[in-house]
Amino acid sequence: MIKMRRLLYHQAINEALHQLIERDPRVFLIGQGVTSPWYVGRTTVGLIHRFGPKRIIDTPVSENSITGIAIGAALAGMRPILVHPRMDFMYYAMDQLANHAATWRYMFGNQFSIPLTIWGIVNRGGGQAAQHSQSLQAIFMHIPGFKIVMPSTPYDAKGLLVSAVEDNNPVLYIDDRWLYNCEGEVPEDLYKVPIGKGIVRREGKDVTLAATSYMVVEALKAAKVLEGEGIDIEVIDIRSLKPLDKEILINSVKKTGRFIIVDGGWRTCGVSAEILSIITTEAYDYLKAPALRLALPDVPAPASPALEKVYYLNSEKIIVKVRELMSDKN
Amino acid sequence: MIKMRRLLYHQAINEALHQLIERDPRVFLIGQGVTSPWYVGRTTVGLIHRFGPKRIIDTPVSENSITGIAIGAALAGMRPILVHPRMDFMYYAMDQLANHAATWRYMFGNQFSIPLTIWGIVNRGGGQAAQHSQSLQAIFMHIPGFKIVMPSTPYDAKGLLVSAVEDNNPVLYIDDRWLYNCEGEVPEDLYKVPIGKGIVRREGKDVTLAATSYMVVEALKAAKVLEGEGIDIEVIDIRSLKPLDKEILINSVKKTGRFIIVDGGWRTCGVSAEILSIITTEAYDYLKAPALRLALPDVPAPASPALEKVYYLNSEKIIVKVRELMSDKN
Amino acid sequence: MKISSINISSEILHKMYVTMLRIRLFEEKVADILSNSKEIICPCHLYIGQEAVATGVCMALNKDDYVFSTHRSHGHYLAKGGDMKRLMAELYGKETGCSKGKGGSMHVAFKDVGFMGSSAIVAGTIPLAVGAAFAFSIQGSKRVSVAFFGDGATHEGTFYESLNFASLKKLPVIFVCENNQYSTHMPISASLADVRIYKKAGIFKMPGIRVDGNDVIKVFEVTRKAVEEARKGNGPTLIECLTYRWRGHVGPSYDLDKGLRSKEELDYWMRRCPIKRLERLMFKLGCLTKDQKDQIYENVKKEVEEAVIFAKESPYPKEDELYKDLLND
Amino acid sequence: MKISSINISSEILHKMYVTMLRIRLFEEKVADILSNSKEIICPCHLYIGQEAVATGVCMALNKDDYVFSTHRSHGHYLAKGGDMKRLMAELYGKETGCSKGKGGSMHVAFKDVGFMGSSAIVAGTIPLAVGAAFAFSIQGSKRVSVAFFGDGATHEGTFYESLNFASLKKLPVIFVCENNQYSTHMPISASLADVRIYKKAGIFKMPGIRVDGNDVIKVFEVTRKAVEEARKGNGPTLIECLTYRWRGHVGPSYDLDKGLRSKEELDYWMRRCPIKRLERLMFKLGCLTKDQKDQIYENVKKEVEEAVIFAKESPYPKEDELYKDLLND
Ligand SMILES: Cc1ncc(C[n+]2csc(CCOP(=O)(O)OP(=O)(O)O)c2C)c(N)n1
Ligand SMILES: Cc1ncc(C[n+]2csc(CCOP(=O)(O)OP(=O)(O)O)c2C)c(N)n1
Ligand SMILES: [Mg+2]
Ligand SMILES: [Mg+2]
Repeated sequence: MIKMRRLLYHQAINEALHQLIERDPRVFLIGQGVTSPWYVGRTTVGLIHRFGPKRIIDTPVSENSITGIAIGAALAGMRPILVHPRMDFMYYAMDQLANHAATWRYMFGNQFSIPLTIWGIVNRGGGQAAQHSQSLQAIFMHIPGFKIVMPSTPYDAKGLLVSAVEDNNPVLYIDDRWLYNCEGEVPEDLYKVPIGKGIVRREGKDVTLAATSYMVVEALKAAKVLEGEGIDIEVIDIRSLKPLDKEILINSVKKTGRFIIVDGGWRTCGVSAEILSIITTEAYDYLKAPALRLALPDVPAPASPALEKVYYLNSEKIIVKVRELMSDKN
Repeated sequence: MIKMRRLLYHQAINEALHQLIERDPRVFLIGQGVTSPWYVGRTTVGLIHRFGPKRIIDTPVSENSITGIAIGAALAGMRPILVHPRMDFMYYAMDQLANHAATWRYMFGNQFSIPLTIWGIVNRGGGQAAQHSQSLQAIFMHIPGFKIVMPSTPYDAKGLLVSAVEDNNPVLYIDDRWLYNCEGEVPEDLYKVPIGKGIVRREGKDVTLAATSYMVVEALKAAKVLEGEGIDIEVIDIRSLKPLDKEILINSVKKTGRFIIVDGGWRTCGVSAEILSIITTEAYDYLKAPALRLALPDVPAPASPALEKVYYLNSEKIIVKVRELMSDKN
Repeated sequence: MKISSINISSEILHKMYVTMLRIRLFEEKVADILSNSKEIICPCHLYIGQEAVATGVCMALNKDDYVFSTHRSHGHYLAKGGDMKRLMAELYGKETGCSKGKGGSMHVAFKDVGFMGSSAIVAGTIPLAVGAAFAFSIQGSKRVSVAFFGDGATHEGTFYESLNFASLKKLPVIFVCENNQYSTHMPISASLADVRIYKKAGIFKMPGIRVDGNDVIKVFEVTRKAVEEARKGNGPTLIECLTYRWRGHVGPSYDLDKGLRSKEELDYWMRRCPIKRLERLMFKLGCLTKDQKDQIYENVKKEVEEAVIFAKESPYPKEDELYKDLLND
Repeated sequence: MKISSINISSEILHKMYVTMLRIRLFEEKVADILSNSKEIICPCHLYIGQEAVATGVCMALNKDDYVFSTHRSHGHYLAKGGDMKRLMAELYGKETGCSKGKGGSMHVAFKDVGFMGSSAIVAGTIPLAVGAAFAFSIQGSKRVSVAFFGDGATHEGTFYESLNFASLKKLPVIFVCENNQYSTHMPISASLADVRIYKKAGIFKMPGIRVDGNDVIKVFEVTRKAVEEARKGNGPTLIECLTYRWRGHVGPSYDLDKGLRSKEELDYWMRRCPIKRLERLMFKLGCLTKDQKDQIYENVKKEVEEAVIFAKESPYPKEDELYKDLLND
C-alpha cells in the first residue's frame, strides 16, 4: 500500500534527496549553498546534519570546475547530484556541460556512462533582474546529450528526481521556485516518474494548452476561467523536454485542432519554437487554426516590479492568447 | 565609381579587417591565433606586420576573460573585434557573452554602448569531431542582446563585417570555413551591407528555400538540379538572424506557398525551429503544404569520414527534402 | 594608529569622513525600509562595515578613472560620486533610478562619474575592468580602472585569467579584493585552500598587498601608490582589504540566528568600526569638532531623507520601457 | 646523469624503454601516413619528443588508477596501456577504433586500463581528473587520478579552480603539466606573466615541482613520490615537466618554415632526445645490449605495422552508428 501525504513541492524534493542519498552510497549532493539555510530554498534542509560533509558538499564559487568535478566523479562510479542554485550561473559551466558531460559517452563510442543529475534552479521575480532570473531550458534542449525534465507538481518533483538520479545519462532537472509552495499528494516511499512522458492535467475538447513547469499552474488557472466562457481547454504538462512526448501532444491536437504552447523561457529559438515546429509539421493536417506560442519576450529580466508585471507570463496573458486563437476566422 | 575585383571569401574578410583597423583608431582585433599563419584561416594575414601588437592582440587561452576584456574595452570607447576561432570554445566565454555583453546596455537603462564585434568561426569537417565542429547560432539567437549575421558571399562577408564594427551593439559575426574559398565580386572600398535584411539569391515560384550561411551555397546547387526536374526554387539567404528579415520570407511564401528552412546548426530549438514557427504562424494562410526544416541531426559531430557524410547537410539532402515536400498530397 | 605618519590634508580627511557617513546612513536607511516595509523589493546586499574600502580607494581616483563593482554595490557607487537620489530611486524600481529601474540594487551605474556598472555574477566585472584598462593603454591615456570584488570572486577562474593578462600587458588596473571573510554563508577557509589572497598576485609577477580594510587612510595610501604605478605604466596591483560586513549576506538581518557566524565575531568587528576610527583620529588631530560632526550627521541624514522622498515620489517606468534599451544606436 | 642515484630495477628500465619506443615509432608512422597519404584525415597532434613524460608518469601508476588526457593524446594512451591497433584504427575512423571512429585522434579512451578519455578543449579534463579523485576519496579507495595537460592549459581559469578544490579537499590527484613551451604558435612567455608553472601550486598550499621532462627516470621518481602522498591522503601535487615537441603543433610538419621557432631551438631539443638518453644510461648500466635493442626495435616496428594493417582492413562504421551512443542505459 502506498502511503500518501500532502507535501509542498520543496518538501518533495527534500524528501527525495534524503531517501536517494540514504539508499545509495554512490549518490551525493554537490553545489553552492547545499549547506545553507536559505540558498536553495529549503530543499536541502537536514541533509548536512544527517549525511555530513563527505556527501553533502558545499563548494567554492567555481561553477565550471565544480561541474567538471561532478562529471569526473560520475565517470568514477558515483551518481552525483550537482546543483546550480540559479540557471544564470550555469553559463560559467557551459564548457563542462556542453563539451564534456554531453559528449563523453558519444565521443568515445559508448565506453562511459555519466550518471549525473544536473539540478538547475529557476529563481526569478522579486526584482532580481537580468543575471538572476533566467530559465535556460532551450539552450540545453538544443545541445545533444542531455535528458531534460521540468516537474510541475510535488509528485513529479520527487518522482522525476528519482528517475534522474537512476538514469545513466546526464539529466538536467529544472525546477522553478515559483512552484516551491505548491501542495500535492506525494507517496512516502521512493517511486519513479518516467522520463519521456507528458501528462494530461485537464481534459478538454476546444484547445490544447501545452505548458512547461510553472506555466502548467497558470495554464490550469486560465482553463478554469475560460471554462466560464464556454471554452473547454485541454492542459498538457510536458514534464519531459528531452526525450519529448510528441505523441501526447499530437493526439491532443487531433482532438482539439487548436494548439498553444506556453513556456517560461525566452521566445526566439525557445522551447516554444521547437514544440510549435513539431506540431505544425507533424500535426499539420489536424490544425483548425495556426498553432501559437506564448513565451517570455526577448529581453532580459527587468528589476522594477512595474516591469516584472509586463515581463512574466500568467494566466491572464494565457487567456488573452486563447481568446485570440478562438476568434481566428478558422 | 566602385572598383570591383573577384576575391575569395577569406580575402574579403582580410581586406575588411585591414581597412577597418586602418581607418579607425578605436578598432582593434583580439583573440586566439590572430598572429598565427594558419589558425584563423588566412583571414588575418598581414595584420600584425602592418598594425603591430598594440592593435592585433594574440591572447592566452582564456576565452572567458578575453571576452570580458573586449567588452570592457568597448565600454571604454574602443570598437574591438573579438575572434573565437571555433564556436566550440565560446562555451567557456558564455558568462561574459550572455550575462555581460548582452545585458550591459539594458541593465543600466541605456547608459552604455557595447560596440563589440564577436567573430565566431564555424570550423568543421575533416574529422574534427564533437568539440571542434559546432555551429551555435541558435544559442545566441535565443539570448536577448545580440545582433547576429551569417554572411554567405565574399561581398557580404566584407559588407557585414563593416556593419558589425560600426554598430553600437554586440554583433555576433559568424562565418563558416567551408565558405572561405568561395569567390565573388567585392568592391575595393569600404561599404556596408545592412544588418537585418535578407536577400533573394534566386527567384522561383514553386518552393521557398531559406538558408543560412554555407547552406545557401548548397541550396543554390540544389535549385539548379531541381530546375532540371521542373521545380522552380526561390532561394533566400537569411544573412541576418537578428534582427530577422521576416518580410522577405513571408513575401516569398505568399508567392510559392511552400517553405523549407535549411540551417547548419542542430535541429531541436534551432534556428530552423524559430523560422519555421514564424512561417507557420505568420504565413499560415499562404502555405499549401506543411513548412519543413532541414538541420543537423541531434548528435555531436563524429570523427569518421564515413559518419561525417551522413551527418552534414548538402545539396543532395536538400533535394530529397524538396521532393518530399512536392510529393505531399497538397 | 601612528598620527605622525599621516600625510593627508584635513580636507581629504573630511571628505573621507563624509563619504563613509553617507554610505553608512544610506545603508542604515535601506536596512530600515527593508525591515519595515515592502517599498524596496529587490535584493540588497548591504555594505555597512566595509565603508573604508570604497572610500579609501575612490579617494585615490580621478573622476574619469573607471570603477567596476559587484552585487554589493551601493558603497562603491556613492564613493565614486554617483547620485544618491537616483540610487535610492533605483532600489525602489522607479524610472528616475540610475538604471531607470531596470537594474535594481545589484545593477547600478553612473557613467558621468566613471562608475561603469556592477555585476551580480561573482567575479563578472574583473575582466571588464582589465578591458577598460587595456583600452586606456591603447589610447595612451593616463586613466586607471578599478575592479572591486569580494573574496568569493577569487574562487572563480576568471580572477586568475584576468590577473595574468593584466600583468602580461602591464595594464593600469587595480584589483581591489574586499575580503570580508565570507562568501554568502561560507567562511573563507571553507572555500580557499590558502586564504592569503594577496599572495595570489605573486604567481603573475604582480605586487599583492594586504591592508587593514577598516583603516581608510591605509586603504587610501596603498591605493594611491598603486594608482601612481599604474599611471606610470608599471602595471597592475592586487590589494586585499581585510574587512567585515556587519549585516548578513543579503538584506537587513545579521545572519546570527542561523548559526552562520558568532555574536562574538560580529562584536569584535563592530568595535573596529571604520567610521568611528577615523572620527577618533580626526578628533585627536583636531580637524573635527563635536559641532562639525553633528552638522555633518545632520546634513547627511537630510540628504538620505530627501533621497527617500525623491524615490517615493518618482513614477514607475511605463510598460513599454520593458522593450526599450536592449539594442540601440 | 648520476647512475648512483638509480634505484630502479632493470625490468622497469626496459619497460620504460619499450613504452617510449612504442610511442615514438607509432607517432613516426602516423607522421608518415599524414605526409604521404590521405588515409588519416582527422587532425593529429604528435607527441614525439615528449615520450618521457607519459612514460615516467604512467609507470608510477597502477592499472586501476585513472588518467585523463588532451588533444595530444597518443602518448598517454599507449603509456597507460591502451591497445595500439585500436588507436590506429581510431585515427583511420574505423569501427574497430577505440572510440568506434567517433572520436578521432583527439578523443581516445580505453576504459579497461583506466584511460578515461581525452578532451580537445584546452584544460577540459583537469576538473574531470579532480572529480575522479574526489570519487576515490568518497569511496575510500586508494586509487589516484592523473590529469595530463599542456602549459597552455594554465591560461584557463579552470586550472586554478581545480587546484584550489583538490587542495582544499586533499584529493588524490596528480596534475602533470607538460610544459613544451608552446601553446599552438605562441611561445609561453607571450601568454603567461610568470612562466614558472610549478610555482602556481603554492598559492593553493600544494607542492609544486619542476622536473626535466626529458628524463624519464626523474619523471617517474617525482610521480612515484606524488602518488605515494596522494594514496596516503596527503593531497595533490603539481608536477611541471619541462619538455619540447619536435613536430609542429598539429600534423607532421616542423613549424620551422613559418618562422614560429628556430632550427637551433629544435636541434637543441632533438639532441636531448629522451629515448636516446635512457638508452645511453641502460647501455652504461649494462642492462641493455645492442642485440636487445635491435630486437626491441624490430618488435615495436612490427607491432606498428600490424596496427596499420589492422586499421586499414577494418570497416568504416555503418551509417546508423551516427545516431547511436548519445544516450544509453
Ligand atoms: C556566478 C555566481 N555564482 C554564485 C552567485 C551567488 N552569490 C552571490 S554573492 C556570492 C558570494 C560572494 O562573496 P564575495 O565575493 O566574497 O562577496 P561578498 O558578498 O562577501 O561581498 C555568491 C556565491 C553569484 N551571484 N554568481
Ligand atoms: C578551449 C580551447 N581553446 C583553444 C583551443 C585551440 N587549441 C588547441 S591546442 C591549443 C594549445 C594547447 O597548448 P598546450 O596546452 O600547451 O598543449 P600542447 O599543444 O603544447 O601540447 C589551443 C589553444 C582549444 N582546443 N580549446
Ligand atoms: Mg566576501
Ligand atoms: Mg604546450
